[in-house]
Amino acid sequence: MDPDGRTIMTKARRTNRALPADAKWTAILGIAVVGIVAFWQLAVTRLELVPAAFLPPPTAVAAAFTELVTRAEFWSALLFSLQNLAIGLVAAVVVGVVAGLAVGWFPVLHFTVAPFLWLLYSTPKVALAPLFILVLGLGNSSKIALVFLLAVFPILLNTMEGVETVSPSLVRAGRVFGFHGVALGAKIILPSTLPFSLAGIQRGAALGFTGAVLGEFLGGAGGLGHMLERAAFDFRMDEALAIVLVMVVIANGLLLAISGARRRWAPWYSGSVSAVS
Amino acid sequence: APEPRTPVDLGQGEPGPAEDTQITLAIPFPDVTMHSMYAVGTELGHYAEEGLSVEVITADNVAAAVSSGSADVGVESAGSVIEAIRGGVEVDALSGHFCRQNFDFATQPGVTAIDQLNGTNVVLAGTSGDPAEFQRALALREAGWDLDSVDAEIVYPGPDSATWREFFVTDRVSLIPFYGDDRPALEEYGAEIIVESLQNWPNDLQIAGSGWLAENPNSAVRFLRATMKAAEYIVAPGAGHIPANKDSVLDIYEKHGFDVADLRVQNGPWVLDGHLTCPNLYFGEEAWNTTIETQKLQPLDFAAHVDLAYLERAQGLLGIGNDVPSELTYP
Amino acid sequence: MSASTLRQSDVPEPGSPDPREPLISISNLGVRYDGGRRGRTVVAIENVDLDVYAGEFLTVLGPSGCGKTTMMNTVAGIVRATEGSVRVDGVPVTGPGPDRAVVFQDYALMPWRTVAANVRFGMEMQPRLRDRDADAQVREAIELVGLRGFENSYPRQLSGGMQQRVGLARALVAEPRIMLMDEPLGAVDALTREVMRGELERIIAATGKTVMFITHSIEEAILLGDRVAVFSSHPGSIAEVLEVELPRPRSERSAAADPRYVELRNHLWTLLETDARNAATEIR
Amino acid sequence: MSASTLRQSDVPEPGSPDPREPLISISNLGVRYDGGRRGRTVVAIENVDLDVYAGEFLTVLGPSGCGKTTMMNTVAGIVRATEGSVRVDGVPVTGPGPDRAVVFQDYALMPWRTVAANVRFGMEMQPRLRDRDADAQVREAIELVGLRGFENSYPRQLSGGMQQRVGLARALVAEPRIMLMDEPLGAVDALTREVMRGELERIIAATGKTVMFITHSIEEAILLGDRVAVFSSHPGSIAEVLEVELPRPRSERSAAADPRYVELRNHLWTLLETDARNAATEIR
Amino acid sequence: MTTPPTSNATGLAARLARLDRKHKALVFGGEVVLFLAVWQVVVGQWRLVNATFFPPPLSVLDGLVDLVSSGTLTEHALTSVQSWVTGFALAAAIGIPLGLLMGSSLPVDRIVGPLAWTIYATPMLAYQPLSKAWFGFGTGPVVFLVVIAAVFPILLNVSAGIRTTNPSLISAGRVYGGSRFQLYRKVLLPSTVAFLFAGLRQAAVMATIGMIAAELTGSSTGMGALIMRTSNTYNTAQSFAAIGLVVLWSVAMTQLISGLGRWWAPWTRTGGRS
Ligand SMILES: Nc1ncnc2c1ncn2[C@@H]1O[C@H](COP(=O)(O)OP(=O)(O)OP(=O)(O)O)[C@@H](O)[C@H]1O
Ligand SMILES: Nc1ncnc2c1ncn2[C@@H]1O[C@H](COP(=O)(O)OP(=O)(O)OP(=O)(O)O)[C@@H](O)[C@H]1O
Ligand SMILES: [Mg+2]
Ligand SMILES: [Mg+2]
Repeated sequence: MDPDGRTIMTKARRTNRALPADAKWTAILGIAVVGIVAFWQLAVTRLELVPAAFLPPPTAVAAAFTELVTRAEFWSALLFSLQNLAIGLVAAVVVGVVAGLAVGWFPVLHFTVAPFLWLLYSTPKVALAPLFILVLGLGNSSKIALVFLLAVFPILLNTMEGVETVSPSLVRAGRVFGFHGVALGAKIILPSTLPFSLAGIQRGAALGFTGAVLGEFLGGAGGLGHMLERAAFDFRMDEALAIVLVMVVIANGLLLAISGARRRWAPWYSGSVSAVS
Repeated sequence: APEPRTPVDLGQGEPGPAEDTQITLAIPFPDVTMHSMYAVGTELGHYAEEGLSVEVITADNVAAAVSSGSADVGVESAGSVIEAIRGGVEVDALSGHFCRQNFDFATQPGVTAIDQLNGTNVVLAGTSGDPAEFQRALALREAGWDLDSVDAEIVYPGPDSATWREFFVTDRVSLIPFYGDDRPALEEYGAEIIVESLQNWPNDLQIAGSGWLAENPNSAVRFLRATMKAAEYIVAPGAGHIPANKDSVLDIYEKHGFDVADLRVQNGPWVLDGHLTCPNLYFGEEAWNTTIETQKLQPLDFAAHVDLAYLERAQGLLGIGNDVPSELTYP
Repeated sequence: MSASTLRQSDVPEPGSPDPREPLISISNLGVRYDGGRRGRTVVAIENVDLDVYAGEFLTVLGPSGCGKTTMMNTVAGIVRATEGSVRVDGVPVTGPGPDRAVVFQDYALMPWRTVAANVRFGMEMQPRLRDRDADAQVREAIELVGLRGFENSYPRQLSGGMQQRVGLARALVAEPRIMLMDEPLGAVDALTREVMRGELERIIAATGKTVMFITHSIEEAILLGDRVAVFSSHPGSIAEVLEVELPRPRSERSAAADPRYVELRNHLWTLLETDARNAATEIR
Repeated sequence: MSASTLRQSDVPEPGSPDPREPLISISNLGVRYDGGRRGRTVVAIENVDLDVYAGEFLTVLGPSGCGKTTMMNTVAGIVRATEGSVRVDGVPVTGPGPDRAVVFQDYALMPWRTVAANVRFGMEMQPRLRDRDADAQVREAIELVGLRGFENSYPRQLSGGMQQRVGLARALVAEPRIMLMDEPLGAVDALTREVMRGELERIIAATGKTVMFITHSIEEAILLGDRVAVFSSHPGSIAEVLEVELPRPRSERSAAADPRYVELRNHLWTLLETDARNAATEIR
Repeated sequence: MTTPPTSNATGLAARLARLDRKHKALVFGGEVVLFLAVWQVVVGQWRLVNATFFPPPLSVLDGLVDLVSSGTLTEHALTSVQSWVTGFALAAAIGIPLGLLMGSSLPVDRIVGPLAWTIYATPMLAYQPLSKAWFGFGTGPVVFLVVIAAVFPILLNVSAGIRTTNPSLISAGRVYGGSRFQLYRKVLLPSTVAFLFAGLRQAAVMATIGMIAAELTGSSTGMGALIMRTSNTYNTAQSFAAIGLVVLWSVAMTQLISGLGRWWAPWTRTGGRS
């Protein structure tokens, strides 16, 4: 007998696992997180594994965080970043999905454009920063552009790969019942690809947020990235970490929101889609 | 030889009427001394008197920000400006910004000879390729600390001296340059202060987009005049004297979001870094050539690329000349 | 043996269509697929001649991979003929059209649409149908296939047989003259199959469509068809067309006792046996 | 009707097993799956009693979802009984064992292994078999199922029927006493099915295994089985066990003429009809 | 009418679809040449963009020649390759076993999973100061960031691969006498190979990005440092040459991994497009 093998089997069978057990796991996860935070505190203050200047203990970060959220400056910076993120993301989603559908669907585009997309995707965009400033300036447009640029590739490439999985029989059904051109795209290709696009959007959103921060590092005078830069510049690591914490919360919030959207809008899709990262 | 530039004609007497101009000014990093003149100029109303309002932003690449029009005026190190101009980036050197630089270095406690640096990490600048690195190496060599003679790794911990200081006090690096505000922490740590000198260096320049300058000659002159007034307000009175405006300047910094608690308790003469600034924002051919020489740049003809008319006009309006800065030494 | 001949019957049955005016006329049809993995060309069907008459229920029987689906798809207009032609009412087929609807072997339902929305899909692109009371028509079709109460279910919540009925309803609301059905009962278990076969007969009788119905099963071909077209493989073409003279409604149990059924069944077995043996040892 | 009674036969046929010493003895078996989507507990089977005798070919017939696979998996030892017990040779089953091999409905071949390597999988983890000449045995099994020449093909290069035969060969090299076969012909078309059925009969006869064989098809249950166990659903349990007295080898065509075949068939139809009708309108 | 998606379609698309690897590479090569030519004309000839910030390909080539002939490139490239390979190997060494564990053990999945996603979603720059505090300067922090960047795609893909292993295969493995270890070796691992290589491919791209991000500050050698130094001194031709080499490296590594995947797991080769 192999009781463990059995767990593997039943678990693999049902990827959407049961809900009541969730409470238990959430509790265990909570305990794990508390454990990690406690270890962090001890490691810095007692064991002195790392100097507090580089990694302030959680208590210091928490203090910085509570101080941070009372500042009006923080909220306006957050709003500033989120605005750019929202605009850039919407653009990335629209362009990524539409272009992804087109490139995935039309073999001519697929063979001519796709390799370039992969090439562009693997270019370290950080290195092209001056080019950005030159072309787009330091206003919101360069930040939005960076959000867009970092977010669009996962979305586009995932959508593109998703299109390849569209069932040919659904396409045939669409054509038999009179759909062609844009209608076919809207009614068959897009919904079929949606789970893949959403997986891409999930990754794109997290990367896009990095893009917004990066854009604020490039220049300007607003946003969380700018606050982080100032904190890092004075080596106030507690505040810097508190800002990073906010960023992590936002990135994970986006992740959660999108997987919620995925469950809601693409409930028919239960399998796992691996996202291009 | 290339043709010298013909200076712009800025007329005589008062510049044209105030134009209600908004100036975006780019600095390379959000440091209190970088902000200083502009914060003071704004708070004391010097810019408003000229019909100007100045907004300070940071830019990863100031030359690109200025040449793209994202910023009207920028502060950039002299060497970078020369290279940018050589590369055809459309910026003009407007004036000096800091006319001196302090070359102060600390080593780990007990490190008093150059060969003790063997096999350690040393900091000369925040990022690779920062022109200050050459000047600092030169200053160290002149003081008998020739880094080329030892096997020390030069590392770049990031742009600000606060970071260098933290690496230093946690014994990650054995030698750092430092500024006035780092001194108390270093003394408490027991660091050896091996070199302390103040030299006349064309540290940073103010640059402006060529297009902007041609369109706003009056505003450029007015901007320089207001900035000089602000510089005058914070500039160091000389060795041994505490700046008279210390408290009001620190109030201004605080109002601009900087933490000045450490500076308030400092009582040195250089607390405001005023010794780095010349009230006439000096810039000239000598500074240009010094930069090319010390940074081992390819020669570039000053007269063909720089028009000092704006600076000299603003200096003239205040009744001061474009004099080479006087030698200042630490007490 | 020449194709499209009616065997065992010279006198058209009462109500049987006029043999001189076929609704679908396939002549000398050939389809090549080129450019598989290594650019290899596959001749899927060749020299197919077949006529289908208005109001007729024609079943197409043949082993796996012989080209049945390919032939049906050329009639539907979703695969292009590389040789010969398909005409519907004398007009050559150049693409899909509202006169022909398909019930797919794998259902081809949109997983993101409910049953009702899937059925509505059949009429969404047809201006002439859209203006009418779409909801009423959809409801009616769903009722006809016996899915009342499941309007808001998603396909994944239905059994295979139910999904196939959704596909049928979708084809019905398109109001085609011709229904092309590709092994609609292929994925259903034998017990459910019998039940669905009866329902299909009833629905088609109620709507009077012309049907081309593909199947793997000899029993099904006989029980459902007015005529049975038998495909042979390598390359696919029509081996024989047989008339089924059993009275309707037919059920497997009642038919089994009829000597004509048994004879027809044995004949079809003999026809297919060789092909079946080949198919069993051949790489797909 | 009590389960595991032999109907229409009091005198054991020559060569039929001794009813007093079953090889597999399932008694009062119940399986619950808990924690489905919303933690709902599914009672898959309940009160199942069934004996299988050494050397016997038992077919299990029942509608979709009634619990046939569940029962077989408890015998195989990959699903645990929540009630009652399964004994093989009097020893309670607690997990998989080398005396039982399974032919899976979905083949369960390793896509990364060639045919030969897949077959070898059946023996490579059994110490008692490893010492023998593995290659020769694998070759022999492949030959037995008629796949000579395909040793180095990958599963995806084979048709469904061929893949199923690889699964069969894999089970054979494991040298089990009991073969558990879960709808092995479910995915094969009707024509190929007939061919494979014959081969299966031949192979089993040649190796003398005890077989439990699940099917959806009444014909298949009769044609293959020494006895037929009929499942009913909600919750799954054995409704009846029938003895099949037709002479072997049996073929669909020859059997159809035998009145005993027709009678058995009709009886099974009647047994299943209600379940089939329910299944057709029920959410899976 | 749109072209039907059946493969009996004709025209350019179908012809392209039928090209073999070599010809596809040729088509792509042609496109790259065309792209470079347009870039050269737009920047070098028409001067639509300031060449200091966006040097034309021929200047970049000059820059490359300078870098090579002065010998600087070798030193930087070697350092980077060393950090990349070390970091990538470590990421694989951590990511694969942990992914396997995550895929096959519910508790590990439930605890490591959310933490992994959180760390994955955290912007890389948050780790910068920490990495230097722990590993000092030189290649230490670079390797650290490469690991951080590359480990999650591997980890998450491998665990997804394990979790989606066909349950029938696991049953088959158990029925034929597989012990727990044998199940891993003979069933779970092989069926995860396709996912593993997908993860490794993504990780190769991420590792490169992580490497550059780490090298931009810190030590004086490495491609990131080279990019930083050359762009700080307005040697943009050289800096673009360095960027180009980094991109080339990233593409070469993904291709290498794809090739390895095809060689190792021939059964995962898919037909049709891509
Ligand atoms: N898109 C395609 N590209 C290449 N070859 C194809 C394509 N579609 C079908 N074929 C080939 O054409 C032949 C006929 O296929 P088709 O699907 O028409 O057979 P079928 O009679 O419907 O089989 P089945 O009963 O299994 O559905 C087969 O050999 C098949 O492999
Ligand atoms: N792992 C599982 N978890 C929960 N419910 C299950 C599981 N496996 C099977 N069931 C349920 O148990 C019942 C019996 O399933 P089982 O697979 O044994 O039926 P079956 O007779 O083999 O059906 P089929 O003929 O369709 O293969 C069904 O209602 C099914 O939904
Ligand atoms: Mg077909
Ligand atoms: Mg089953």
